[in-house]
Amino acid sequence: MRSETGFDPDLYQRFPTQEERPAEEEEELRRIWCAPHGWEYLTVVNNNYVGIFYLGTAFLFFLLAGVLALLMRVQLAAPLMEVLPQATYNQVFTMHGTVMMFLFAVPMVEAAGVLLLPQMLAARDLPFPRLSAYAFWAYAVGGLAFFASLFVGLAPDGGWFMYPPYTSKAYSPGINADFWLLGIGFIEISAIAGAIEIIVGVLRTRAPGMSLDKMPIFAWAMLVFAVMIIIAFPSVILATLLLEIERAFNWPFFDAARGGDPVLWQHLFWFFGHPEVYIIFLPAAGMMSMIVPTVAKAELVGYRLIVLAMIATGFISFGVWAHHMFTVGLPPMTTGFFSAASMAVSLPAGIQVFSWIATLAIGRPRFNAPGLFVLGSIVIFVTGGLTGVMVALVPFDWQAHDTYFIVAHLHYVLIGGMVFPLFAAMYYWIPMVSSRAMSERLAKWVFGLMFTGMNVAFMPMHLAGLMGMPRRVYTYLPGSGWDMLNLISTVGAFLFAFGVLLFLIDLARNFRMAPGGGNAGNVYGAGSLEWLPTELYSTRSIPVVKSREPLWDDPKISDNVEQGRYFLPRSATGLRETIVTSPLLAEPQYVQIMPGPSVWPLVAAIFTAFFFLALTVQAYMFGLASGVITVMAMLRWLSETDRPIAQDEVDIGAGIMVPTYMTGPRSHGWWAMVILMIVMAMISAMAMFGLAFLWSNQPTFWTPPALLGEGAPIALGYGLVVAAAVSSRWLHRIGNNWAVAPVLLAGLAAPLLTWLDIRMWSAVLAPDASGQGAAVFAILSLQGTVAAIGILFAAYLGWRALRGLITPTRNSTLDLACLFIGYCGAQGLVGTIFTRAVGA
Amino acid sequence: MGARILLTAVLLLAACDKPEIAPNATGGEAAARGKTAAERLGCGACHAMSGIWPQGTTGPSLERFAQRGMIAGRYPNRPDNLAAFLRNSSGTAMPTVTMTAAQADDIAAFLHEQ
Amino acid sequence: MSNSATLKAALGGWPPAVLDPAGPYAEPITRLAWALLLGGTAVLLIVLAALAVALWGKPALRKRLGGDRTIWIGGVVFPGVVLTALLVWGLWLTGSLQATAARAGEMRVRVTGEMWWWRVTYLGERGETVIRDANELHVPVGQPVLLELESADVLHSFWVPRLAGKMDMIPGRRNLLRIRAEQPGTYGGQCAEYCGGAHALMGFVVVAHTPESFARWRAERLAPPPPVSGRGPELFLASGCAGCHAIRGTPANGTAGPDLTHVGARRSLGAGILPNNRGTLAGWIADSQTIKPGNRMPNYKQFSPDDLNALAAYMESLK
Amino acid sequence: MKSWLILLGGFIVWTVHFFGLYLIAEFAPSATLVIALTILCIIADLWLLRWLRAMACSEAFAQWRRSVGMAGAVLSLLAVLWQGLPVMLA
Repeated sequence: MRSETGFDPDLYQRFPTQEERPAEEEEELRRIWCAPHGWEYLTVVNNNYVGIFYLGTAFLFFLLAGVLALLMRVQLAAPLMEVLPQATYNQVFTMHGTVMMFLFAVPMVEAAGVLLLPQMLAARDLPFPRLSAYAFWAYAVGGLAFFASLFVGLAPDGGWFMYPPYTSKAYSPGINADFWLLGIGFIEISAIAGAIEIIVGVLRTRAPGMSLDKMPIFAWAMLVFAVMIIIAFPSVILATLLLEIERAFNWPFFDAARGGDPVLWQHLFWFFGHPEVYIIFLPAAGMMSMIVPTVAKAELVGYRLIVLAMIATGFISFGVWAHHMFTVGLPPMTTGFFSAASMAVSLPAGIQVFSWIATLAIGRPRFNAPGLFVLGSIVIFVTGGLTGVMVALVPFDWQAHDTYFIVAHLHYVLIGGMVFPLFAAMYYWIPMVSSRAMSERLAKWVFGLMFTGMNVAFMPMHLAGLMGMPRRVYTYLPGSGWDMLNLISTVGAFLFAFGVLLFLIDLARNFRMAPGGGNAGNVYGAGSLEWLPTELYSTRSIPVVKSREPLWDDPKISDNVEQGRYFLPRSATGLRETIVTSPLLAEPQYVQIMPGPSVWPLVAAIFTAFFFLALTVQAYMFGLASGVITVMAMLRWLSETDRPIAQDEVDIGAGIMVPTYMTGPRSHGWWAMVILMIVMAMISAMAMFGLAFLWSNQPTFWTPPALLGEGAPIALGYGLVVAAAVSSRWLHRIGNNWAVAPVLLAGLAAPLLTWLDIRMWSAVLAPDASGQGAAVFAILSLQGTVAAIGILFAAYLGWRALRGLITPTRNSTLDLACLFIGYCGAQGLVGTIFTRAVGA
Repeated sequence: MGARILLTAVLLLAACDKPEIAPNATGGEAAARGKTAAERLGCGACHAMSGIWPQGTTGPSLERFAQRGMIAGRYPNRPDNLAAFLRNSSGTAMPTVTMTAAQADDIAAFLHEQ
Repeated sequence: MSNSATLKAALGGWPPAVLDPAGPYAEPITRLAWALLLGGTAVLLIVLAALAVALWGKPALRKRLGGDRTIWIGGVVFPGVVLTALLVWGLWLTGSLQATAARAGEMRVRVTGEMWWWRVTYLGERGETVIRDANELHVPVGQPVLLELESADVLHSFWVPRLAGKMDMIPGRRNLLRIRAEQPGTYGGQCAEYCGGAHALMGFVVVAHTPESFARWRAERLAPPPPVSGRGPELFLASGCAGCHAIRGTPANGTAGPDLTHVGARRSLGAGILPNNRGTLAGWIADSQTIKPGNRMPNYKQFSPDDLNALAAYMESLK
Repeated sequence: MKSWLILLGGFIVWTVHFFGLYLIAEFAPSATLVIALTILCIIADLWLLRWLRAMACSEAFAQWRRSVGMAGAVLSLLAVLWQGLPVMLA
């Protein structure tokens, strides 16, 4: 395939252009992408700032959770210590896991994506800057409040996996568990927001010519990472929702005595929980694959195999969740193929490790700071991977499961697979955002301490596990033979911590934020685009990409970019903008107008966090108010977007003209909406799985469902909703003035259908009577939520229509409303039939 | 090769792994034996003694027992009296716990190290 | 012996329980474990060697290493072969070890996990209750025993590393686990699934008897209890102990807590954490919350020293 | 679309196989079904390999796309075989 969109690749030959660019162009760019002052720092949306705030906050949580780990190590240093009382210890180990996974690891890599991707893809910013800002603030505010629960003794104590029934109202009556369930809620939201941002960013805002096979490996990693979030997080969102509903309204999803099943939670949780590990690992591996070539001064060996490995991980990691459940008593057949998949998933990891080794082999490796951490990472990660293969074998897992052997294994995998790459990355990329690089001399000490400490801390745990030491014990008896091993582990933990402390000192000495140019620059001599000279508007002009390491292959590229000899050397519309390109070959398609700084994402984020926290402490009125304010703020922020502008077409350099607006399936908005729909579809699919699961595991509690025949009118109604949504787009295309009418009506009709369905079911089942009832009404409630959002959407669409903002050419809002309301109908249709079909 | 390395690692860790490194080990042969005996008999269920779990509160704390004037308010606090009392505490609040004379002597020694 | 057989003495120490099997349901896993540990170390060394070559090797060697071939061999072919072998071994072992149904005439015991102790019920031919006990499991050596694992409240996990792998106890489910001890002795275990509060102090022992001593033990347990009288029994009934605890042959028939008919004969107290004698019994009755924080038994501080003594003596006498 | 089909083909087959197995085991346990599904997926992977081998590619991207697709099919084949093993052995 020569061209994807009909764009003629020969046009690329026009670059670099020869004529001088007028100087005022650069001034205008500076003005449009100006730096914030004072309070404006709260309203910035530019990824250069948001990215750094995001990284800083995530790293703060790494330190906080690390302190918790040290506390635990002190408590376990000797038998029967009384540093942390039982109850406190249980809260501390729960928070350590939860904070490391939800508040450090995922946000950290997501933040790295926000900061690095636009630079690597030579885009001016990510496609939805305000969404990144929202994602960050929701996470920062909510996360800190969630962590604070520890200081008032209200932190959750059910373990980061929160297994019911221990976490159900009966055994955890306090609001501690609610803190977890709701506290994680907004983090899930911000993770998904970030994922949407990253998917669209990677697929649609790459520099022209950067076809998928020339894409920086980190972008590949982030793409797979984001897709995995889209598939995995809905499962935990639903799980937390169900457990919270069980606690608040006594719907027995997980109560075996009433036809629920605690094992359902384990399936839902680990369907998220295991991919989660790879969600954390992949971006870090992507960083490794960026750093290793630079360290070795050689092209990455086996680029396509690494891409393959990442895709493979993205898929196969969804087939291993039950290896956390080998001791639950699953049928042998099931454990068998889960064991097989768990082994299959180790192949991609092996592929990546060996391609790093191969790359080091052909190059001239240098033992600088990133180099050291890369090597350390390989050693530690391989060790963890091998113990991973061991526990993938069911019989061995029967012994190792829930012992310190697993604690050792998972820390080897996560510290080797994520933390060490992260430190390599920080040494590697800090020169990009700081006016000074970090100290190489100190780095050797930091690495030495962290590497030694890590192994001293966790190697003995393998043995402790084999000696019978279970996980999550706040103490152990003397003479159990675990004393010395635990003492050694504690010493190691403090060595590790001391290394991190040295790093902080170095950070304080050398980190001077310099996003608007004037940074230390390409100190390691890397070849990828993020090392082009940049200012707040990123690169002056957006280069044509012909290879994977443009800076190595074209020594003049930096200068040409700075002189504006490539795409978009100026602001074509006088607004913030970037080039949207095609997903496969990155051919320029149109110029996207980007929203600027705004206070509304901040407001929306703060009140999103308040909303969840208010629910936790049962301040329902305040919660409701926060919810309303959140929605208002979001609508306010939306209303500023998608406005008509003067030019319909602009010259993006060398006389190449592209439109300034795009509707339909090629627009970035459409892509984002489709991804959001996938998230919602996953949530409802998981809910339906739950219903089917309870039916097959708790058949004795089953009552015959409502009749399919009676449901037919409702199903038909939902069908009409879909039809109306489709017809609206069609009417609009043929220029009908009443095009919005059908979808508006559909949006209003959908909730009525849901209400009818609920009434019909109420005659058959009560939600608190049985697991079946709970599951059915959960599906109905989800449908109700989607329908309610549909109404908001319809209202917003109506408002824009009245304001005359829906023109024949500028109809994204209409498109998106049709998509959403159409989806609402489709989900309703499936749900109506499915709930009646199970156990009929 | 790999096997040998692993084994030596295992053995090294094993070597470190002996009870004498139990926390707050007290000096003195008899006292050390006494501590073990006190643990085996579960004296901690009622009495707080340094280095012994649990730290019971039903009976009086025996921390710094050597400074006490009397045993259970009856006999002068001498090791021989203490050993005798440990083996037969009838008529006091303390249930008589069966133990050998040697054990009693050791525990007495241990208590006087407190 | 009996006094020292608390959890620590039975579970801990050297050699590592997992690598020191005492029955046919643990022994094959140990073999697998050694294979994995040694094999894993070998593979680690191979990778480290490759890394070393990549960093410091002769140019010729490094050239050979630096290509897609390395990745295919190291990342796909080699693991492909090794893992296939392991997978087959693992699957075969899983099939041969996993208990699916009771065999005819097999000894069956129901173990129920409770926060934070173990209810042990010996079942007869037709699954009827024959003996009630707690926190220790008595088995004859040389014959398989089928355990029916259940939970009364939250998730627990039954694990005796020297006799078998672990199996979870889940409300609403009954998981099966088969064990068989080859040598007489005590084998320690501990709850392996986080169950809140005192999860760390939820231990038990499996006591394996020679056939003769098992028969004797069984006879003792089945014998009608001797009539009791005196201060101890009076106090037991008067102070509400009977609300939670049962003692066969007396009006005490509570079921919330462990059955105390033979409490005096137990190896340990408080679910494998304390030795069992008159002194520890007294301490536990008066102040179990200090010894095992959060456990379901309240402190009974109201007893006078003499009463506490009498009660402890009574408990100790229940052999 | 075709590009994505080529890049992800092998793993789409894997997905069908794995979740097929899971649904069978969870809701309608039957060895024959499992074996049938496994054979189907193996055929699908082999067919994919043949199709990609035959595919003519001139541009760099098309060649890259194909090589990734083929490697993916190989991995998928291995994984599917492994996941079929438990039942074949039992």
